Amino acid sequence: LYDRLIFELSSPGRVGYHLPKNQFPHHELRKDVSRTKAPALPECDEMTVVRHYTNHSGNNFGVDNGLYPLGSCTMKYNPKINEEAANHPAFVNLHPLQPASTVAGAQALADELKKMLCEITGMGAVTLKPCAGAHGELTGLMIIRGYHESRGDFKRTKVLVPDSAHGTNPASAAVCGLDVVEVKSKEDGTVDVDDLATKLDDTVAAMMMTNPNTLGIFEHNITKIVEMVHKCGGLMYYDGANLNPLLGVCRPGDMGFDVIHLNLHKTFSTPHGGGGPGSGPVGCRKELESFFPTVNPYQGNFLVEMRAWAYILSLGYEYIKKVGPTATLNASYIKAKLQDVYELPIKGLSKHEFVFNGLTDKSTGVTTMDVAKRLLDYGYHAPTIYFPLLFHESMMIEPTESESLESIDGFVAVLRKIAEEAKTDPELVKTAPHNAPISRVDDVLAAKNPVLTYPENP
Amino acid sequence: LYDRLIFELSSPGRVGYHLPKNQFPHHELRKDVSRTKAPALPECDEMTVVRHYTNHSGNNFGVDNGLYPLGSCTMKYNPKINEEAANHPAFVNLHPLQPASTVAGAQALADELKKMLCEITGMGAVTLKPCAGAHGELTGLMIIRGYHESRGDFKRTKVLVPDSAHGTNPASAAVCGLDVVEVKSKEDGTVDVDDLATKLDDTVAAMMMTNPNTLGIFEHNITKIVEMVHKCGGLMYYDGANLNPLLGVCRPGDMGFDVIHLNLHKTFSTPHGGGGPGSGPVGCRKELESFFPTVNPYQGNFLVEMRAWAYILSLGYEYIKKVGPTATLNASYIKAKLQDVYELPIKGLSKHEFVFNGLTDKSTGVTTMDVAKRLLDYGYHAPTIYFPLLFHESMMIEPTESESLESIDGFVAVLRKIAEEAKTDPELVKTAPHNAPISRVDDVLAAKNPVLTYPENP
Amino acid sequence: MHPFFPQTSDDIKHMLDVIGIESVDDLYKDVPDNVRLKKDYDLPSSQSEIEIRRKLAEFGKLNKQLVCFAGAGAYDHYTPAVIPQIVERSEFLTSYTPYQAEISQGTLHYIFEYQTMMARLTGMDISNANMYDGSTATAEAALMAVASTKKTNKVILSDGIDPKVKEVVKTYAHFHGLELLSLPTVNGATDFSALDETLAQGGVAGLIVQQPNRYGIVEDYTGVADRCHAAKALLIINSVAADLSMLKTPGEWGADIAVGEGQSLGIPLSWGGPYIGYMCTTEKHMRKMPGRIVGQTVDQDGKRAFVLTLQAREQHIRRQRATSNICSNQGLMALWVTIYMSLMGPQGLKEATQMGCDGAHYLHDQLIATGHFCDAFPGQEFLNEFCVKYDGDLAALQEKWVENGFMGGVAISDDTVMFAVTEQRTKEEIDQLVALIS
Amino acid sequence: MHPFFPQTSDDIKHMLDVIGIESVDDLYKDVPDNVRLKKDYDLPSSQSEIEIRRKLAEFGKLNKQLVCFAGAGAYDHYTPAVIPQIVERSEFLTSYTPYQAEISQGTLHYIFEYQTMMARLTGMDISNANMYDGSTATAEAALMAVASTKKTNKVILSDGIDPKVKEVVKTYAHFHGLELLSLPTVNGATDFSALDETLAQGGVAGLIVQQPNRYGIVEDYTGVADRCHAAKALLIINSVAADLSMLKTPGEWGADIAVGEGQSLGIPLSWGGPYIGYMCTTEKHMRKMPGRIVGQTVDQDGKRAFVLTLQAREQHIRRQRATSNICSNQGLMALWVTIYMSLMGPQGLKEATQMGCDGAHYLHDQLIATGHFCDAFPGQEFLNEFCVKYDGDLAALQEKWVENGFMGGVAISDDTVMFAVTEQRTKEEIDQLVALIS
Repeated sequence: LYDRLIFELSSPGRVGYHLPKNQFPHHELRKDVSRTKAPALPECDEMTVVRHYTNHSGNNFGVDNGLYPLGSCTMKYNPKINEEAANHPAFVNLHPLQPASTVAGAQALADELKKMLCEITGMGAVTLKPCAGAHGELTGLMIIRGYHESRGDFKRTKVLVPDSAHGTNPASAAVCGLDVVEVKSKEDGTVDVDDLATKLDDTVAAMMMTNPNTLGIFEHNITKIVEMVHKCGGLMYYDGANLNPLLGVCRPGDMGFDVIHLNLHKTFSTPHGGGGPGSGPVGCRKELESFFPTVNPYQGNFLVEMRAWAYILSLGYEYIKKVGPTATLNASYIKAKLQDVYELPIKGLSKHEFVFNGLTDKSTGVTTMDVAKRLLDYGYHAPTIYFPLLFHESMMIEPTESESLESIDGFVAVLRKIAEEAKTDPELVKTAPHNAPISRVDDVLAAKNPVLTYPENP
Repeated sequence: LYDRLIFELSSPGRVGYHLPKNQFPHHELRKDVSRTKAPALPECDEMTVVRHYTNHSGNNFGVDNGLYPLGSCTMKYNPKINEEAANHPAFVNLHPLQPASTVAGAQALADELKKMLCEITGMGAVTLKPCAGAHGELTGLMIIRGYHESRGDFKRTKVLVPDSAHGTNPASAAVCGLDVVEVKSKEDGTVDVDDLATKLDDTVAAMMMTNPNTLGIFEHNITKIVEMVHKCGGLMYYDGANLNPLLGVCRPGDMGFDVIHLNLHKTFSTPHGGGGPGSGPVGCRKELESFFPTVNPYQGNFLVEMRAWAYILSLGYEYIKKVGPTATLNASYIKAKLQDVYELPIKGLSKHEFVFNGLTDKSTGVTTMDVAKRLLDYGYHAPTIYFPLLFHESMMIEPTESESLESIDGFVAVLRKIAEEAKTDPELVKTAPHNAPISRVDDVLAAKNPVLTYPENP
Repeated sequence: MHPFFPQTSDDIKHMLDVIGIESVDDLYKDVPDNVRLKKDYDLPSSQSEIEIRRKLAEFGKLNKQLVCFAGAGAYDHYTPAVIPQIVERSEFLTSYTPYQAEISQGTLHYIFEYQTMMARLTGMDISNANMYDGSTATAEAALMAVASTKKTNKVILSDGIDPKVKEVVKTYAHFHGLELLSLPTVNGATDFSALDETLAQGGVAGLIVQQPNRYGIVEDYTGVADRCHAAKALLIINSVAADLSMLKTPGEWGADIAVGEGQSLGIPLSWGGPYIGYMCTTEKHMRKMPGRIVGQTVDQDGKRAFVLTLQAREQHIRRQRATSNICSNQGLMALWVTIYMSLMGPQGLKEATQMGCDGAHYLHDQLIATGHFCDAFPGQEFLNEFCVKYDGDLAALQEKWVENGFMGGVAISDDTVMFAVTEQRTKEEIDQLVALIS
Repeated sequence: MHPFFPQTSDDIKHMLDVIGIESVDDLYKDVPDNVRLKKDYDLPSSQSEIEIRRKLAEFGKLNKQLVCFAGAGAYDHYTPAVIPQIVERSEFLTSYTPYQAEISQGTLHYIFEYQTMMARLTGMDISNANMYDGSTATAEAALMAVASTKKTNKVILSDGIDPKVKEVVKTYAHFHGLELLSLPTVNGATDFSALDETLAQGGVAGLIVQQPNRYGIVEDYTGVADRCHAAKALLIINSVAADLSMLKTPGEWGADIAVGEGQSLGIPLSWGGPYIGYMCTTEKHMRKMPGRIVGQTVDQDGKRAFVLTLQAREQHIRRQRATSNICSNQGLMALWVTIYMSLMGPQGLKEATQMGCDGAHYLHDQLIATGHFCDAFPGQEFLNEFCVKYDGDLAALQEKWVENGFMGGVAISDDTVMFAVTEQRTKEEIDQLVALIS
C-alpha cells in the first residue's frame, strides 16, 4: 500500500477537504469559457493523504538524517529556530501588495538582512529578489550587462569562465545573451593566468569565478586576475556557492569582485527542501545598484530570507567568523585521513571541499558511482560525483562545519571500508545500494522512454 | 552511529543550548544546599540531538504510518487541525494561575468542551481534570465513594467488575480503597445476570462496565443490570474506553450509568503520543457534581482538551453520529472476512472490536504472538493480544472508522497470508518479525536482570 | 462526505454484502430500543478548518499574554526550537504505548534515556517512565511508601508543601485510607523539631517535604533521612525538576523517593497541562514503584533493545493487586524533557537556573528598595522564587500589573506575594514591573 | 561554545595533529594578506533563541494583519492543516535535489505526482518539476518559444498580462535579445483583431496571453491557437493555477505552453514568496522545456522507481547550451501544492473556486449597490476578481479600510480598484467592508 502513487489510492467520491458552507448566490460561469471535464485529481480521505506522504518521506534522506558531504552544496545543519522564524504568524499572511505602513516589520527584517549581507560580502548593495543561486547569477550578469550598456558599450558580450566552474555559470551567461569563453586551469587546479591573458579584450563583459574554486583551492592569483580583468574593462563576478570557507577570512568585495550572488540555502543554513525554495541574493558595488533588474515582482523568497536572518543573528559576529575555518578544518581532516586509499589528484592546501579522483587502486573496476551508491548503504549521502569535469572519477567532498568529529570519523571509516570491499568483494560495491529503499535505478530507460506523468486510464 | 543512546554521543564541552547573557549580579547559592557534582547529562551539539531523535523516530510506528488495529485502544486518525489548535500561540503560554479575566478564551473553550461532552454522554456535569483514562476511572470511583460517604454509608466498599473488564478497572478500584468482586461472563460473552444477582448487597459501591464490552459485544441486558445495581443502592460506572461504537447510537447516561470517564485520546482523536498525554474527563449526573475530587491542581491536560474540542467541531452533530456505525461496520467486515481462518469464539453481532482466539488451525503451533509479530513485517501494527483473558490466544481487533476499504482489505489479505504461512512455513512466522528495526525482544531477560538506566561509566 | 470518513456509499454497500446484512443499522439490532438515541446531538454543526481557525482566533483574543513573574509550581522557562519540531514527528505523536517493542524502539529508547537522565538529575538509582504531574506523583509516592513499609498507614506532610499538591495527596490519601500527619513551618521553612515525636507514634510510612518549598525557600534536610530511616519510614522529597541542576539532590539528602513536577524542563505553561510528573527511587524499592518502566534487553540477534519491563507490578497483569492503576501517562512529555536535557546538558541547565536565581535576587532587591515591600521570611535562602509582603493594596497592584501586561507574582495571602523569575525575564522587564509600583 | 559548532578544543587539536599542522590558520596560508579580513564583521552579536524570538515579536508587531480582498497575482486561499505538518518533515525539508535517486524516492515520487496533477489541471501533456514563480515561468516560456521555433526572436505579449509579470518578461527578453510586440486590450480584454497582422511580420515565436487577465476578465481564445499555429508561432497561456479548476484549460484552447503562478494552490501569501511557477507543454516540445523533469523507470530489481530525467537539457550537462540555467527551483513548494491537490481533489478545488467566484460577484453587486462604484469594464465575465471605478477619493477609502483591518483591493489607477475574493472571505466581512464606504 505504501509504495503506490497517490492516484492509485484514489476512489471516486472520497474527499480530503472541508470548506465552509457557501453563503453567496451562485454565479454560473459562462459555458464557453468553462472547462468541460474536471481535472482527474486524486480523491482521498485525509488520513490516506497523510499516510501516503508520511511514509514516502521515509524514502528520503536529509541533513537531519545524516552526513551529507555534497561538494559545492554546503549541506550544513538547518537550525530549527530558522523554521520557527519562517512560521511566525505575524509574517506568513502578509499580501505582497499590502501598503508599506502595514508591513513595516517585514520590511525592517529584509532591510536588516540586506545590511548584514552587504557587510559579510563587502558589497555596497544587495537585492533579495532572486529565488535561487542560478537566478542570482543571471541577475548578476544582467547588472553587468546593464552597466556596460549604460555606457553605450554594446560590444561586451563575452564572459570568461574557468573550466572548473559550476555548470550554472555558462548556462546563466547564455540566458543573459552572453558568449562563454572557457579559461583553462593549471595543473594545481587554479586559473591559468597566461591563458586568461590571451582571452582578454574589449569584448569581455565579465569574468565569473568562485573562490575557492570547485576543487576547493583558493585562487591565490586572485588580485592579479581581478586587475587584469578590470584593466580590460570587464567586471568580476563572484559565484557565492563556495563562500562558506571564506566566512571569517576574506570578503569577495575586498578581493575586488564587483558583483556576487549568495546561496542562502548553502552558506546561510536555509534548508534545501529537496531542490528549493532557495534564495540567491545579489550584491554589487554601490555604483552598480541602479542596474538591479526586475527578476521577481516582490521581495523574492521572503520566508527563506527570514531563516537566513535568524541564522546570522544566531551566529553573530563572534561565530560567523568560525564558519570558514571550521569547515576547512573538517574537510582537510577527511582529506588527510583518506588520501592513501583515494586518489588525490591535486595536493596542497584546500578549503571547505576537495576532490578525489576515485579509488587509488583502479584495478578493481569499482568506480566513483559504485562508491557513491555503496555509501548510501551505510547511512551517508554520497559526495558530488563526476564533477568537476577535470577528472574522470571526481568525488567532491564537503563536510561543512556542522559535522562533529565522531560523525566525520564514521564517514572516514566507511569510505575506508568501501575501499577494502572494492578489493575483497567488488561485486558487492558495484551492485550497491543494497540497504536503500530501492536498488540502483535505470537512468537510461527513463531518458529513452520518457514517462513523465501517470496515465489517466492505467 | 544511529542506534546509539544519546549518552554515547556526548562529548565533554559540547553544547546544544544558547542562552542570553546573564544581566544580573551573581547570587552564589549556599554550599550546604547545593549539589556537589553536576548531573551527567549529555553534552551534544544541536544537530547531533536533532539527528539522534529524528532517526530514532524511524524505529516507531504510528497511526500516520499505517493501520493500528489495537482493540480497546481506538487508534483512529489524529486530525492535523487538532495539532494546529493545540499549538495556537494565544493558548500555549498561559500560566495556570493567571487571573480569570486574562484567560477567558481558554476558559470558554474548556467550558464549550465540557458542554459538548455532557451532551455526547448524556451526563449532567463533566470535569476535565483527569490526565488519562485510568486517572478518570479513579476520579469516577472517588465521586462514587464520596457520594456514599456523604450519606453516611461507609460500608459500601465493594466494586463489581465483569471478568472481561480492562485491567485498569480493578486497579483503579484498589487505589480508591475499594474491594473488587468479579462478575462472571456467560458463554455469549455478556455479563451473567444470575451471577451478578448473587453478588449484590448493601456493600456494593458500584459496578464498573464498558459497553460494548471488551469482546465488542453489546450488553443487551444493560437496563436490567442497571436496575439491579441501582436497586441495591450501588451506582453504575461506565468505562469510556469503548464509547466509540456508541457515538450516534446511544448514550451512557440514557442507559442509566451514573458516572463515566472518557478517553479523549481514543474516542476523541487526540494522539496517543507513545503513551500519553491523554485526557480522561469524567462525567456524572448533575447531583453528583459536588463530589468531584481534586485530582489535578488545574484544568488537566488542557492542550489535549483543545484537540478534542477541534475534533468535535470538525465532525459536528452531522458526523459524530456516523462514528459508531462506521467503526462497527469496519470491524464487522474484517470479522466476516477472516472467521474461516481465525477462530471466532463468540459468534453473533459485535461492535467496534471483536476477539479471535488465534488461528483456527492450532496444529501449526503458530501462536497469536507469532501472528502479531509477523504482522509487523507487513507494515501493520498488531492487534491487542492475550486480552481479554477469557481465551488463551485472544486477538482483539479494532480498526476504527478511519480506515478505508482498501486499507482494511490490505490488512485482511495479510492476515490470510499469515494463516497460509503458518501452514507452509511456520518457522517464518514463529521467528518474526524479520523486517522490523529489531528482531523479537527478550522480555524475560529484561525482567530477570533489570537494567533501567545507562551506567555513568560504561 | 467528510475528510475523516473514507467510506463511500459503494464501499458501504460492498461491506454490507460481505457481512450479509442489509444496512449498517442491522449491526445494532441487539441494542434495546429503550436505550437508543432518538435525536440529533445538540452540538454545533460540522465546522471546516477555516471556521475552526476563526473560532480559535476569537477565543484567543480573549486571552491576555502576560510577561510572567508567576511560579508556584509552573514556570515560564524557555523551550528550545528543536523540541516541538521533533516531538511533533508523527512516528512519536501518533503511536501507542510501546507494547510491540519491535516497532516501538523509538519510544522505548527515549524513555530509557529519560529514566537515566532523571535518575542522574535527582541523584537516585532509578526512575519510572513518568507520572501525570507533580501532584499525583507525590500522592503515588505516599501510597508507595505505605506499600513498601510494613503495618503503616500514616504519612507525614510538611506544611512547606504547595497547598495545591497537598490537596491532591489528601484526595488520594482519603480514599486509600491513609492518615496524614503534618509538620509545621517556622519562618516559612519546615520545622523538624517535632519529627521524632511524630514518627514515634508508629505506623508512619514516610515523610514528604518539598524543596524549594511552597514559599520558594531552600530547606536544610541535614539528618532528616537518618531520623526517618531510624523509624523505618521513608523520606520523600518533592522538587521542581530544573532546580535540581543547582540544589543538593534528593539522593544526596538520603531520600528514598524523589518526585516532582517536570514542567520546568522546557515544557510550555499551557494553562496547566500537559505537564509531566517524575518519580525516582532506590534499587531497593524498584518493584514497588508505580507506572511504566523501560529496561534494556537484547533481541534474538543479540542486539541491544529496550522493552517495557517489571510489568508484574502493573494493572494489565496484576489488576487489583497492581502497585498503581496508572497506564497511559504523559509519554510524549518524557520525550520533550529528554530532548530538553539533551540540548541543555549539565552546563545549560545550571546556567538557566542560575540566571533565574540571579534575576530573582535582583527583583527581590529592587522590590525591597522601593520601600513598599519587605521579606515575608527574613534570612531564608531562595533560588528563583521568593515571598514578600506589600504595604499597600496588593490586589490593586496586581491588577495594575495585569493592565500593563505583567503577571506580577502569585498572591499567597492578602499582603504576601510570591514572585518567580526564569531565564526568560530581562532586566528591562523587571525594571518595568518595579516602576509600576507606586 | 555554540550549539551549531560541535568541535571542542580537544577535537580541533586532534584534527590538526592528523593533518599535520599547528593551527587552523595554517590552512589559509595561501590566502594573500592583502585580501584578508582584518576586523570583526560589523554585525550584531550572537543572539540566543530567546532573543531572536523577542526580535521577531517586535518586528511582527509592526506588521498589520488585514482581512484580504487583494489579489493581482497572489491570493488569500486556505491552507489545509495537513500541509505544513507534512512539508516540514525533515526528510523532505533538509534533503538536496534528488541526484541520488535511491535515497530520494520521497522527493522524486511527489514531483512525479505534481507533474501529473499539473498536466491534468492545465489539460497539457506534460509538466516540468516547477519554476520559481509565475513571472519567471512566463519569461522562460518566451525563451522556450524562441528556442522551439526556427529563425524567430519576437514574442507578442497581450496588454492583458499583469504588468508585474510583463516587467520580468521584459527583463529576460531584453538581455536575451528578444523583441517584444504587443496586442492591445479593448474594454479590458485582449483584442485579437490585429493578431494576424502582427504575426505576419514574421519571426514571431509565440503569443502570450493571461487568463483571467490583469483585470480579472475571463477572455475568449476561440481560434487564437489556430491563428498562431498557422504562422508557426506558439500560443502560451498564463493562468492562475487554482482558477483552472473552473476555466477552460490551456489544453482545451490549444495552447502549446501553459505557465503561471501556483501560489493559489494553498500556498500562504508570505509577503510574496516562496511561491511556485508551473510550466506545462505538449509532448512535441518536451525536450525544449527548461527545468527539472522527473520520469518513471525501474530499479535493478524491476521495481518502479523515479529519477531526474532528460538531463541532456540541463546546465550541469550542457552548460551554456542548456535550455535554461535553472537548477534549484521551488522543490518543497511542489510538495505543498501536490498535497493541496491531493486533499482538495477535483471537487474541493472547484468548490473553493466557485465560492470565491460567488463571493466576488456578491461583493461586486454590493459595491455597485452603494451607488459609489461602477464597472470598470462593463459586461465582462469574471471569476473571483474584478475592477470597479470609485466616484470618491480611492486612496482615502483604502486608507480607511486599512485602519479598520481590511485590505480593500489593489488600486490599478487613481479611481479604479481590483478586488479579489477567496473561499476564506465571509459574507460578514464583505458586508463590513462595504459598510465602511461612505
